[in-house]
Amino acid sequence: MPVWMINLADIGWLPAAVAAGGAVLGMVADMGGRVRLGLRLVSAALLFASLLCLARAVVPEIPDVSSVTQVFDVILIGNGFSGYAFVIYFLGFLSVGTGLISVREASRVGVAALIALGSVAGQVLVGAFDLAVLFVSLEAVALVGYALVAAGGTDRSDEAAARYFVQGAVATALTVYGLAVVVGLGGGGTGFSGMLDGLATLGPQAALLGTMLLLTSLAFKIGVFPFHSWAPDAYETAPPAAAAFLASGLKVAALGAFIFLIGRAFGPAVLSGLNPALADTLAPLTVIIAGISAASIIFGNLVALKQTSVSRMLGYSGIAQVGYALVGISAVIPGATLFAATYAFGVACAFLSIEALQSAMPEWDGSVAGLAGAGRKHPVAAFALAVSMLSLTGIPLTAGFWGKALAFLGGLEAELLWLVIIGVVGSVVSFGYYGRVIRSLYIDASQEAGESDGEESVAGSQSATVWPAVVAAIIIIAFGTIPMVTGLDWVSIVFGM
Amino acid sequence: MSLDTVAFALAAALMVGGALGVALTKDVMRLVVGLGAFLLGVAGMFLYYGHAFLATAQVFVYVGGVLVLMIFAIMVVHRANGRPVLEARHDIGAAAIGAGVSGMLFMTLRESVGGWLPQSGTPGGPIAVELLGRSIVVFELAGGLLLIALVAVLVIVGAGERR
Amino acid sequence: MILVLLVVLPLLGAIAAALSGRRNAQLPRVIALGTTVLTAAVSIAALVQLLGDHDAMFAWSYTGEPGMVVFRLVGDGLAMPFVLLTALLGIVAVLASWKIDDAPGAHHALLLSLQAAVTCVFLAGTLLLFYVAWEAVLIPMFFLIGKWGHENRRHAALKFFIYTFAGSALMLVGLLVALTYTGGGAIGDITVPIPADVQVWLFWLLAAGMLVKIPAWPLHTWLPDAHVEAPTAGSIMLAGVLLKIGGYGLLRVAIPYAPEGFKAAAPILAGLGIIGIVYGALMAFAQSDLKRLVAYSSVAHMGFVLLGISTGTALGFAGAVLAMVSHGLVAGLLFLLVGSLYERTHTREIARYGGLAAQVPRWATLFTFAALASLGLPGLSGFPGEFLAFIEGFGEFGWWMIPAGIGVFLAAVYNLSAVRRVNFGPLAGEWSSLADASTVELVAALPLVVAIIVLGVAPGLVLRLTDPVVRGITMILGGGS
Amino acid sequence: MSLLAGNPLSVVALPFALALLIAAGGKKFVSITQWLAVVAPVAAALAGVGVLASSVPTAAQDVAWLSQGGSVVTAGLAIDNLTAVMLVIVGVVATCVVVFSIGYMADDDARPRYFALLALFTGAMSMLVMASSLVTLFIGWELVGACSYLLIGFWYRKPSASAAAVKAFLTTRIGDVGMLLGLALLWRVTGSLSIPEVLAAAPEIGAGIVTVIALLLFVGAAGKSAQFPLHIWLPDAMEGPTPVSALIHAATMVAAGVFLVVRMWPVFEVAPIALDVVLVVGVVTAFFAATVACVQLDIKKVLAYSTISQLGFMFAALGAGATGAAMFHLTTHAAFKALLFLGSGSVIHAVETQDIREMGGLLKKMPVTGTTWLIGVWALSGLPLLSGFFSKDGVIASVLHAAPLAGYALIAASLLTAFYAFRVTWFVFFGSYRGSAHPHEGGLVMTAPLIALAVPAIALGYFSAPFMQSLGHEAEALDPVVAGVSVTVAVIGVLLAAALYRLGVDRLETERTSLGPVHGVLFSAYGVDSFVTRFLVAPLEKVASWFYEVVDRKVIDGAAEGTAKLTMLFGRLASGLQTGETDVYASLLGVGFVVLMSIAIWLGR
Amino acid sequence: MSALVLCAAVFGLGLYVVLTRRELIAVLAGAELMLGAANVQLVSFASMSGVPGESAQALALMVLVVAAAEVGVGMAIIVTLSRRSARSRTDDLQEVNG
Repeated sequence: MPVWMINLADIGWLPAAVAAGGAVLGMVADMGGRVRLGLRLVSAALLFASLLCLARAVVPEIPDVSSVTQVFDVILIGNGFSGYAFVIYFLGFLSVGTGLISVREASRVGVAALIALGSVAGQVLVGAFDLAVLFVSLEAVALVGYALVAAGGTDRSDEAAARYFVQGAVATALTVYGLAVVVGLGGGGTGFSGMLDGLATLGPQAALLGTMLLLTSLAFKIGVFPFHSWAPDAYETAPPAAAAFLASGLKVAALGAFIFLIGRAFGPAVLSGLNPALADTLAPLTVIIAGISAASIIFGNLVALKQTSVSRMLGYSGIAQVGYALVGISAVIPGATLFAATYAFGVACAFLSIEALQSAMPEWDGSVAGLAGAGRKHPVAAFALAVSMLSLTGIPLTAGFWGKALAFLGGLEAELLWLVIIGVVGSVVSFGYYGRVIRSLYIDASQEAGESDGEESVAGSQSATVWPAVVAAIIIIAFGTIPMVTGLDWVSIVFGM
Repeated sequence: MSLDTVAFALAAALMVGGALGVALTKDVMRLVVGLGAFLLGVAGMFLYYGHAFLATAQVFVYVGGVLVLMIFAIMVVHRANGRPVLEARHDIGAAAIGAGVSGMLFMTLRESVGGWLPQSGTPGGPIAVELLGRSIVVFELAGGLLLIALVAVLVIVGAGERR
Repeated sequence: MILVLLVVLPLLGAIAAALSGRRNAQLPRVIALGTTVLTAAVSIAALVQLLGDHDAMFAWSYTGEPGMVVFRLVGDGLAMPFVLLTALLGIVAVLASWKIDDAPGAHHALLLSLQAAVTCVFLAGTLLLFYVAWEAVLIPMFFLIGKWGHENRRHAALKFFIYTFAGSALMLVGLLVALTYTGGGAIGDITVPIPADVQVWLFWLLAAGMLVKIPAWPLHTWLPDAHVEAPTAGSIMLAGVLLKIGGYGLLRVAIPYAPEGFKAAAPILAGLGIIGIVYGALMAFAQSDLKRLVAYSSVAHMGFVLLGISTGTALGFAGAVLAMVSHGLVAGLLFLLVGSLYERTHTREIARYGGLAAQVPRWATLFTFAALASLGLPGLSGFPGEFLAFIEGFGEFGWWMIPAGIGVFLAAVYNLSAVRRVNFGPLAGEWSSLADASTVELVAALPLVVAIIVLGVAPGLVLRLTDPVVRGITMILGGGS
Repeated sequence: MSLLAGNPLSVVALPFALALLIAAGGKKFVSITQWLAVVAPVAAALAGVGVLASSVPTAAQDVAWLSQGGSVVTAGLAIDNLTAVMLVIVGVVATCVVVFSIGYMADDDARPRYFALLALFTGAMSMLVMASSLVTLFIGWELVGACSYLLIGFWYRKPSASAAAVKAFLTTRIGDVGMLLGLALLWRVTGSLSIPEVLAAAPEIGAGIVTVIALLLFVGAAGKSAQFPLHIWLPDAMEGPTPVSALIHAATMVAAGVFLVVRMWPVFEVAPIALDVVLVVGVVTAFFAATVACVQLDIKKVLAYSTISQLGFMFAALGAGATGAAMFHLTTHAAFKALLFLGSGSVIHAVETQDIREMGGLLKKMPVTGTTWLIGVWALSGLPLLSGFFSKDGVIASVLHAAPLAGYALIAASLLTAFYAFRVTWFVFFGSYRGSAHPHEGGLVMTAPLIALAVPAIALGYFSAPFMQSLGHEAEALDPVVAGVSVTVAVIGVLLAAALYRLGVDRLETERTSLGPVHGVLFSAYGVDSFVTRFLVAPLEKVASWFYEVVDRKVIDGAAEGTAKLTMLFGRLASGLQTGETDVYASLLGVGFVVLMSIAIWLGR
Repeated sequence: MSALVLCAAVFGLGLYVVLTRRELIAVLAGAELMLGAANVQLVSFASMSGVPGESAQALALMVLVVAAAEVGVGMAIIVTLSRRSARSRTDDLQEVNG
């Protein structure tokens, strides 16, 4: 076993430190007025952090270093957590990579720093193995969320940020109350293992209340049906690059925590082994989660159909997509995890290409109809947006398909056929609005140029910000087609759950 | 009625009085006073449970910091049109939801909570050992969170176009 | 290895055509033609290889690490006739779109990728690859209808996509359920048979996508809209090949994985088939738009396919395969002719035509020939398939064949009334200067005509190929005749 | 001879090849290739004669046409005596018709298509006749129908011709569907479609089923042989060129129905009820068609209805169980009816009209046509010494024995036959010429076939004994009583026609007034045709368009589009939740938590 | 039991304030009420079930810090909102919806 591989196996906090360091350095450069340098610093740090995590995820397990190396109640490496971390850091890198044109000059580096710090908080959130750590990182992620929405700098973004904040505050209060019940009343300490024993001592209803409160807090952050109200406004008004990270990076982190906490810790598969008595007191959880998932799929898809603005439509489709993730949550195979990753790349690619299109077509009002003919004028950005739309629908040859297939397979393993069918019908309805975007990109004639503009100069005003969208699109297609040949064992490598 | 219960009752009264003040007043200053009273009540509670450091932290952070911040905010927000009259849409729906949530909490936790008399807690060992020992990570993370809050405020305030 | 070539070759052609489309209009056409001819040659070589080692099924799969093998191509007797049909229609489609001048590069690229996707469906060896290829077919078709279609192509393209996607989504659930039970994922090796009670609803899930694609009676309304709006080449591929993956899917996936479910569902399927036959013929008779008429005739023909499959007997399946291959040829020829006429007259209104036989004799003869083949005249390819479906249908369902007989009669009604209204009678004034079919179109039509006659006279060619596989299916169904 | 008789496949393949050659030849070589069209029927006749001479049936050349997983549908050809007789009939008549058409169609510009179709028809007819499996028979059956469709609609510019062609194909198609059902029932019951096996298994099939099979086969026969009610297409089929009518609508295709019943006789034998139906239909058609023929003014329409009537006779004979008499009458009828049609062809060719009111006195101007026509009419009416007398006598005798009432009807029909036959003869060939053209005899190529056909019309009667032996029946002697009655009836018919003629041509006009309403009914063939168009064809269009507009567009498509609109509507409703008010958002959080918690508790109780 | 009643009641009251107050600052105050009540509840439950004093205190301290940070960010949002578009009442904040 080469030396570098052993060291790599135990990188622990290195990626987080690199990212945080990059953020601080960026801020310093910004103070000196060097905005471009600041941005480059932050994105370089994020890139390095993500590559570290990817390397750690791909490197085979080393027997003596336990797969779950717990560093102060936070699992940073090993079976899947580094895979998650890679996704979060890489998406942060892509968001910052766009140069955050849509954010005002003054706070551009600030937003970049926030994204970097947000990624750190996200990694910790995913790896949290202790309720206190979970709570603090969750709130850190929430704060980053408020700031990213407010970074839009328009009256509308302020309004959306205010509403998002109010709801966040109420959710935090609920979370604290949850802590009070689970840690306080249970008395088992904040670690997950202690928590479970503590819950066992509680009466059935109290245990249910505790877990439900924790579930609500996480459910709010991932934007599932009853707690979704903030998502559409936030995505519509936030600057597209910031929204890209908000919708993908932070949501994946919250989803990872949700899956690990609710799916695994309280999930039937694990719990029945550890503590059968608690397992059947918490049995209603799986039904609640299935209910939430169905409600979000139905609500998200239906309302998205009505939207005219692309970002707002993506907001609603985000609600539906999280619904799909919850379908396979309590199954053994990493269905929900893989779905979270593929969804993140899909929605990130969408927002990044919107960012590129917005900077290339300033007069575009963000509406679907406004995109008419964009396929001809800005082929690269349009291609990325089309790929993201296909991936979000779950059309084969895109990564989205494998995510959905495995999520539904998980759902079937959990005997939830009715939910899988709702999910499938939902993804069919989803082509109603995703397809409309593709149709207006490629098929509709652009109004002012008219059908006969013929082969206009293909280059068009191709701004520098389009390369992140392209990178994301390429990854989507790569992870869509490679499994066709090699089969799905790459999933177990990256997401070893 | 031992001394402890009197202390508990005092702190509780302070909390409830302050909360009601916040909920019902029409005048903004009375709202701030109410909030101050509530926070003092909370500090009292911490004292009652024997967490002296916590009570002092509460007083410093909240009563000192947050209230002053709030006053500044009120002054900034209502600079133009004098002292605003605070109205509130007291509708039944909101009351129902509030009562529903608290009722739900109460009903579910009723069994697993002991007798009426509040037991005073044990002060426990030095907090620094705990903070820098077992939950060092949480401590660091709190620091990180504050950094994030700082950057966030900078971004939020700095982001808007200058009118 | 030859199978991979069959799928990869058109893809390479598509990429080449797309790139060359930038420079000039003629190059992509030549590349497309070259690729399709080459693919046809390769498919014939595959046929020879299949016949060589006396019908043994030969498969190719990526021998990567264990895990769930996804990419596995299987070429056997059931798939080969369809692969050959696709190759032939690929050539015809390219020839039919010879005069496309609006972005020819992209047009031919999409055509070739469509052909690659369809061939991949027929050769798919695993459940997941079958589904992936099934969906991949939708994307090029969506753009073909959307970009090069006629008046309200936007609506038709989206409707086509969502309608078929809804069906195939349910099929995905079925496939996943099958996957959870059999684990292997490779089509055919059902190690642990699926419990009977599951099979009942599993069959309907699996068949959902296929019934939309065939199209079975109530799920057919997307077909006329898609056909009327699609460009000629698109229509040829849509009618010629896309409708077949439904029937093929039933034989290859739905029945082997849920035989009990199939037995329970057979009467309903037969009912849908018979209604389809009568309904399609009635609708075709009522049409005033030529392309819509041919579209509804496809519904009628595929009604026979469904009837054949629902009989559950070896000859019934053989009849279904024959009917599918023959419909591919006949519908391909009909759409080629209607398309070429539309390109010159820019109208599909039958009322405005009349007496074309005098003005365009070559076109008229081909059209009459196609109409006769379409009404199932013996000696042409339509008859054997429909005859087998009819007599086997009678064997299984008895007097329910009377409506099917009425459907056979109605088929003659709409076909001949179409020929009479278009070809015979006095020549309509406005077409006095109409040019006859161009040589490109004749060259495109020739292979189809020959194939229709050969298949009509000697259907044994196809039956010999499908015999081993059909025996296997009937074995699964409990040793049917 | 023996080569052709040896393998039947060549007899079928040769005409198809020739047809392809003629079509490929195109207009340039038509003058040469049209003679190739003669080779096809000659081959068929030689094959027939070969088998009859050696009286050794050729074994069946069977092939497994459709085989899959154990069950097999065989297809094959074989020649036995019955087939041989039919082959001779088809061969002789077709040869004469082709030779005649070379003259008749001399100035037509689409001759290659015409002769190719004729060759194709001969091939199809011989396949039908030589079939040793019901599948091959059905293929021949439909191909013959298709050729008749293409030939009737040969002059496609005339809308009435194309409409008649479609009508012919569709009506026969109804019969074919019935036959297909019969085949399917046979397949289910006996598990095979090869004729020998089916016939062997016929007795064991249950009485009920075998009757249904026989009836279904008879529906097919009735469709092809234009028996009531499926006869409406034959009069309209006269739109096609006259030689076509002579070949297809007089001698060969229409006789296929009779051939089918004779070929499948063992099935009919065990189904007495079916035979009664055949008898009744035959008699009704015979009488009914004869009445209509009496008032027709178009020479070909008269012959058309006469054919329907004579076929009625044959089916009546079959109904009475006398297959020999039926086949013998079929043979003689083929000869003299083809002769009459060709005669009418040469008349039309000369006077360019088909309306007998504009003809008259043609015997003098066209002696050969006139005399051969007289021979034909003489035989048709069953007057003594010619073939008609013997065959019709056999038929009437057998029907009288089986069902006296039916016999009397047939006698009445033969009276009418004689009447309309001679009515046409007097008005066309006697008196003075009323038309504007200047009629003259056609060339040798048109007169030779007339003479060639006259020979069998005369002589065939005397060969009834050897004919019967070849078909395996013993030859009954002539029944003097029946012969006497039928001769007197024929003579009465002739005299009546003469009386009518004596009153001169205006007599034809006054016919309408004198018969009054009866004339209208008869002229329009009892209104069956208008009934069908009004109550079957027109409603079909209305039903089809209603179905399309309402069921397809509104109901099914509406359902599909409707679900899309419904989901959009739900979308608008659900978006009401996003009002933008802060308190709504926050309360949703609270309410959400409370609801979920209560569900959890309710589930967990 | 009394601590539970107190905290649950104040928690509900805080939510009521959030839902009914129309000024954002008052809404923020309501959120503070809820957080404070929850914190007290945490401490009271910890002492009741014998959780070692110092870990309860540490956790409560963390909650306190988080709540303070949140108020800070909330104030920032409210101030910029009122400064930039002179809106600080919830019913003028209904532009983004649908």
